[in-house]
Amino acid sequence: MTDRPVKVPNHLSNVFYRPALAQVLRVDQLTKVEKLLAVRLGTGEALGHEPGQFVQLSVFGYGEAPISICSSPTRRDAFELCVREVGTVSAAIHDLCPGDWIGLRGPYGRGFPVVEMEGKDLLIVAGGIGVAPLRSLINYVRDNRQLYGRVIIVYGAKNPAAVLFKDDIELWSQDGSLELFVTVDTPDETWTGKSGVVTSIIRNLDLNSPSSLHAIVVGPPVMYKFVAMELFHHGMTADRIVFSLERRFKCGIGKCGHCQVNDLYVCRDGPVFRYSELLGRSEAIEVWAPEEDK
Amino acid sequence: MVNDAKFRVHHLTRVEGHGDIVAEIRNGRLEDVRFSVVEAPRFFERFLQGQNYDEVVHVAPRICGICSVSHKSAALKATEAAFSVEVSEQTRLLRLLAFNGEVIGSHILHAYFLALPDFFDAPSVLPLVQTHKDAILRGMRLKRLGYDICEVVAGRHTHPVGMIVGGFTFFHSEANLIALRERIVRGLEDMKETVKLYKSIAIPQFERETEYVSLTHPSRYPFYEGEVHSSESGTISVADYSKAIREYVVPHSTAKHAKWNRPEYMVGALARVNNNFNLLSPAAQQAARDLGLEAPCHNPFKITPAQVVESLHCLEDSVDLIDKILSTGLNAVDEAAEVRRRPGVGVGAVEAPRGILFHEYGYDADGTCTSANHVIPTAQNLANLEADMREYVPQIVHGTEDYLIHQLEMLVRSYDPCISCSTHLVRVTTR
Amino acid sequence: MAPLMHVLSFDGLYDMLRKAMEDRPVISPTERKDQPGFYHFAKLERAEDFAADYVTTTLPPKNSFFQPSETLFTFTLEQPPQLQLVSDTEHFVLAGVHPCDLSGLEALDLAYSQPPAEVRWPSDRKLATVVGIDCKPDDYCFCSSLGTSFNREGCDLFLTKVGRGYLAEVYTSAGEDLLTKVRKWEPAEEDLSDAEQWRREKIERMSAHLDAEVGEIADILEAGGLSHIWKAVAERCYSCGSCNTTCPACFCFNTYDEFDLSLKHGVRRRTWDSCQLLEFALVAGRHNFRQERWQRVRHRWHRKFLYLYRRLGRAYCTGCGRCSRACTADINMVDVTNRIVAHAGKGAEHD
Amino acid sequence: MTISPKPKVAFFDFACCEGCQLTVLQLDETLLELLDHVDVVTWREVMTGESESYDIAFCEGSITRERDVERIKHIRETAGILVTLGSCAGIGCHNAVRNIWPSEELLEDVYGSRTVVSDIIPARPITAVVPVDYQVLGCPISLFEFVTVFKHILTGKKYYLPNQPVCVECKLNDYLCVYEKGMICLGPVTRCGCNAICTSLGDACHGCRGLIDNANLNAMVKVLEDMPKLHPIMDRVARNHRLTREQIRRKLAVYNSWPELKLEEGAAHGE
Ligand SMILES: Cc1cc2nc3c(=O)[nH]c(=O)nc-3n(C[C@H](O)[C@H](O)[C@H](O)COP(=O)(O)OP(=O)(O)OC[C@H]3O[C@@H](n4cnc5c(N)ncnc54)[C@H](O)[C@@H]3O)c2cc1C
Ligand code: SF4
Ligand code: SF4
Ligand code: SF4
Repeated sequence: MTDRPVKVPNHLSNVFYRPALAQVLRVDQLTKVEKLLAVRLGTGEALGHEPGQFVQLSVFGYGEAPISICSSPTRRDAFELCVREVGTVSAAIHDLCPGDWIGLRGPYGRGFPVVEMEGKDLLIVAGGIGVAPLRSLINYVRDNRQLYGRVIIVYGAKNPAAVLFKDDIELWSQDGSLELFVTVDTPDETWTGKSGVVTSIIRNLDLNSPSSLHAIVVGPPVMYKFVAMELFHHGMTADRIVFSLERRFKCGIGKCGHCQVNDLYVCRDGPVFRYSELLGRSEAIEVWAPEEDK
Repeated sequence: MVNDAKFRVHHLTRVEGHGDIVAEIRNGRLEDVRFSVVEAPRFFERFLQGQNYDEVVHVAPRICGICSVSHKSAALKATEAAFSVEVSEQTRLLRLLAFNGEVIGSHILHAYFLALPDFFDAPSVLPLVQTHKDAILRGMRLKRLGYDICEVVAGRHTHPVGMIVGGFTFFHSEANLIALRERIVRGLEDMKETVKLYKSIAIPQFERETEYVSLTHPSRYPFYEGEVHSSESGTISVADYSKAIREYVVPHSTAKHAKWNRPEYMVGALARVNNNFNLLSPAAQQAARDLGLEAPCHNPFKITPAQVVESLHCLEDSVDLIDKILSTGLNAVDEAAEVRRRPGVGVGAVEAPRGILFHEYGYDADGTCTSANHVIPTAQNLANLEADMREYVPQIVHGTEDYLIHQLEMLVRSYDPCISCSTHLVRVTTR
Repeated sequence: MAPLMHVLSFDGLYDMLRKAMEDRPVISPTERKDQPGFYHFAKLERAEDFAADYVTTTLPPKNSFFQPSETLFTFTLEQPPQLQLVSDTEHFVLAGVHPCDLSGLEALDLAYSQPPAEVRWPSDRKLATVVGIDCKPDDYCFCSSLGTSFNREGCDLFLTKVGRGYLAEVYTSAGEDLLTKVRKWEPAEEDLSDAEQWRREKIERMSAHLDAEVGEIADILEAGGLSHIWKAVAERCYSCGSCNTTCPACFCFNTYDEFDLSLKHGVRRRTWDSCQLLEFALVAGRHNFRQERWQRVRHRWHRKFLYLYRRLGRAYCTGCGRCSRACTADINMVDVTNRIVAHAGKGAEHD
Repeated sequence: MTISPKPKVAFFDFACCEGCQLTVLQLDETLLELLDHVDVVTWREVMTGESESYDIAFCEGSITRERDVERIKHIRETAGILVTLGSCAGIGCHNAVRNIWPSEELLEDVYGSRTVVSDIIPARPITAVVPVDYQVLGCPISLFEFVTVFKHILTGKKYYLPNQPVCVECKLNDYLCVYEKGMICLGPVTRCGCNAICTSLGDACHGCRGLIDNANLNAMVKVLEDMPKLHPIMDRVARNHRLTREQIRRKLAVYNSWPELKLEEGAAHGE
């Protein structure tokens, strides 16, 4: 992917850390812990983001959190954010109602290499909430379908109730140009789709020309290593595997230091990285996780 | 008229700590009345042993959040006595000042926020915020002033941090003392209003003569220093306190009771005023007379007015103390005397807001505590309080039961009992 | 090109400060009121309180531009909310900055100006006129190893003590302005040689040295194989962060929101943060990317001598020694770095 | 996003010095502002009258008797939000120091053969008996933290106790480290949140807010034992206070006796 300087639209380049205002248009409860928000900037302008970028979202009084933009830049009237409730800011986001005002900084970060991947086959792997930024990519690809080759989507969720974007999935599954696999770790009686972890699906994929394939993987920290191993089995190389990392961000512009992975600032140099950039960086993929996650 | 009644006021409110009033009346006659302390014991004397002296004086004030400057002072004096540490005159004056701050804070808290609702028939101070806003704000100002005196001198009010064996951990500033003096002078106006307020309040008439125990001093109204005095038998030295004061266990209370010459004695503001009337400032003496407090006064309901009188005295005395400190120039650099640890035992006696308080510690050559004993004011008052209740009930038994309970509650509250302290009246001997 | 120079008398320095204090605050090293013999940067009350001979301060002068805890903006909870930027607008003089600390300011200038640049820091920097002053080292200083001993970058005026007062090197017109109406002389030969002598002594007296150039240290760190050293350091490290919070070249921060008592308005604040603290790299799900103490210790050294060195072309250490002085566990920047260098010298294996 | 209508607030106390409640009263006008948002229905130290229903319970003190266990469980069931006030309630404070002796022995010491209290159990914090929603620590509480927590409750924000040592607050406030004055400070292993009040007054930190997670106690022992080898400043510390390992343990135990303090804990590099 090209290392061009991060492009920050003027109206949001406020690096006094004062956010711009934006208004919530719609709130949908997607699952028990995830909500989808449609948001429009107070100025009415389009956000001007790339798939894979994020915004620093403020709920005043509660703080700021990085949230991926999960709508495609090709849809310009408003943009969407999918938020899982895990802590202070995300809980406050969940309390928002249509009409409420929030603060936004961004879009920030390096998104998916959509230009570089043009003409290539794509394998898109999503785990859990990782599907949010990938939805932006998938819908972008659908809107520019002629620019890309084969598109395979593998999405894993914990259980049927945790599957996000069911409406989109419905559309994707009807789109004959996409190969879609949705799998859950623990199925229930209502579930008719696949079950098992994403790696088992990937293992069984028929990737006839892995040399023209790009893999884009977003999921929980513990997932990356295992997915990469499967991809290597298929003969893929690290420079064509792309990950999006999650760290703590306080500034979003490579100043506060919280997101550092060795020498990289996830917020500024990423969050999207080629796996080849991360190899040899000991803090990228190996993480300490609480007992219950291991 | 209450003929037959048996009641227990469970966890008396607006006092510090947990105590129950238990009374039994049969055929209009009092069978039994007790003030039962149900606070859980915390075993300070036990776990202080084995601690280094600096931790001992750090933890000792945690016996009580309301009079922690008193506990700290007593612990410091005991420890300094054990190690023969002489503190500088400036340190002494500053400690006297901090002590005044605590007395003011504690007395005002009681006079305005705990006792006052009784006189206005309110369940707490909260409704009074609406109905008597001026008075409550005045109370807040005065309490704050008392606490701020502690804060300027000792760092903070509750569990003061700046006071250590030998002196202080930080340097005082002249500017702060001057600013404080100005505020105290202004506070005197509020204090005069307070005297007026209490003059307008009808205090129940009830008298019972008893033995009054407090510190006494040749020239100063004694809070921080002095010898031990009984209205019955005269003055003894602090070191001899344990020969005179006897503690004993009663079954209904986790606090021990105490006696000296009589089966019971009173400590606290009224005992101090009775024993040291002439040492009060002239204005405070006048206020005492205005409030119907000529020594000796035998009405335990007058404890609260006596606290008002003492608060006035402390404010005036604080101005004098600051003037004295400033007149010789504040030595802002070296305020801690050197401590040489050595084996020994020391007793520290002070007049906490609720009465005379003793701390006694033994240390070994390393400065490790080997024995500890605390004699707490409220515990010393318990026997006297019960004697008062026994005598008072027959005088009020003609009223309704509610009235009777309310009067007993007022009586107990008037002692301003500090129950969380009182459960530490325990003695531990080291094995 | 040699800067324009003047000589001030000892009183002339006070005159200069007094004049400056007439129209703006002067921040300078002063003796601590709470503990004589120790110094900190504080607002100067009287020109005579200027501590010309201080060795070091607990906190570096960066706190004049980026306070340890500061308000970024205020907000109301109206719909839409009203946001009000809070930033300094008052011009001030920062006097008495040692060469290493000037280098610290420069380090932060560089870091904060990387795109997307932050506006806060440079806008505060523009408010200050900076007066440097030369110093003598103590046992912790090792600026000569970082090449900051004679740094003049980022100051408007620089003073060196000479026999009859101070030699003043003028770097900007703002620096020159400080000296208008102050009695000054042309520097004589003797003044210049006094200053030269001072600088010579400064280097001679420096007892602590890194045993390798920064570039070599970066290579050694990059090569790795040092985890036993990190673990040994971590054995006694408290992860208290004092090494970061006292460092002139550290610039990490945290932000959080706070309501006022009405619960209708509030502020967003930011405070200094430290990568040595346990939760610095904690994210949702309690994943911690540097959970282990030794990883955090390693991160500190890497950041100072490798990551930012490669990225920005300079070490993020100025040799001021503050971290070593502040560390109650006596973890010393020079000792540990030299252990690493010594280990590499022995032909370390890679891990 | 505030809880509405006005939540009902109750204050309760267990074994302690009641200094925390008293500290709350020191808020004066600020307290009145806070109380605007709530109704106080039970506060024994301040008011007569008691309510059986409340939304937010503030509890101070340690659990030291069987009957306290029942009482706190009842409060937990009644209150929607349970907040502990102070270190007695949060970490056991010095109340727990006595746990190393059997209760019978302690009672015998105090009351002789007469049983005045019979249901004494090892002293423990409220947090060890029931789950709590918010904590304010300190001996006494930090008022700043109390106000912060109060605001968090009213705005439905979770409050994480700061998990950093006191040193951070010393530095952010530009206080001189008391080791420089020859004193031993427990700040490097103690949870901040007090805004370094003791060190601001030139006293050492005695550890009243308890240990941070992952406190490096080994380092503390090592550092205090080898003081003379350390910085020049440590000479003075060493002269004033050479401490043995046991003395270091006792010093740390003053506030950290629940559960029993073990110096081996707090693994060296954080595994
Ligand atoms: C580039 C990027 C994109 C992202 N995109 C999305 C997205 O699209 N949707 C989404 O939902 N999330 C996304 N995230 C994650 C999201 O930013 C975090 O979940 C969010 O910042 C959490 O903030 P919070 O205030 O809600 O949680 P916090 O209150 O910060 O809590 C987060 C977690 O940490 C724990 N925690 C926090 N502080 C402490 C403490 N002091 N002590 C102990 N535990 C603590 C909490 O228990 C909780 O588990 C993204 C992150 C990144 C970096
Ligand atoms: S100052 Fe010392 S103990 Fe504290 S984090 Fe830094 S190296 Fe560790
Ligand atoms: S790392 Fe240490 S020596 Fe280097 S600049 Fe920072 S505080 Fe100074
Ligand atoms: S005084 Fe104590 S808490 Fe403060 S920096 Fe020093 S060791 Fe840490």
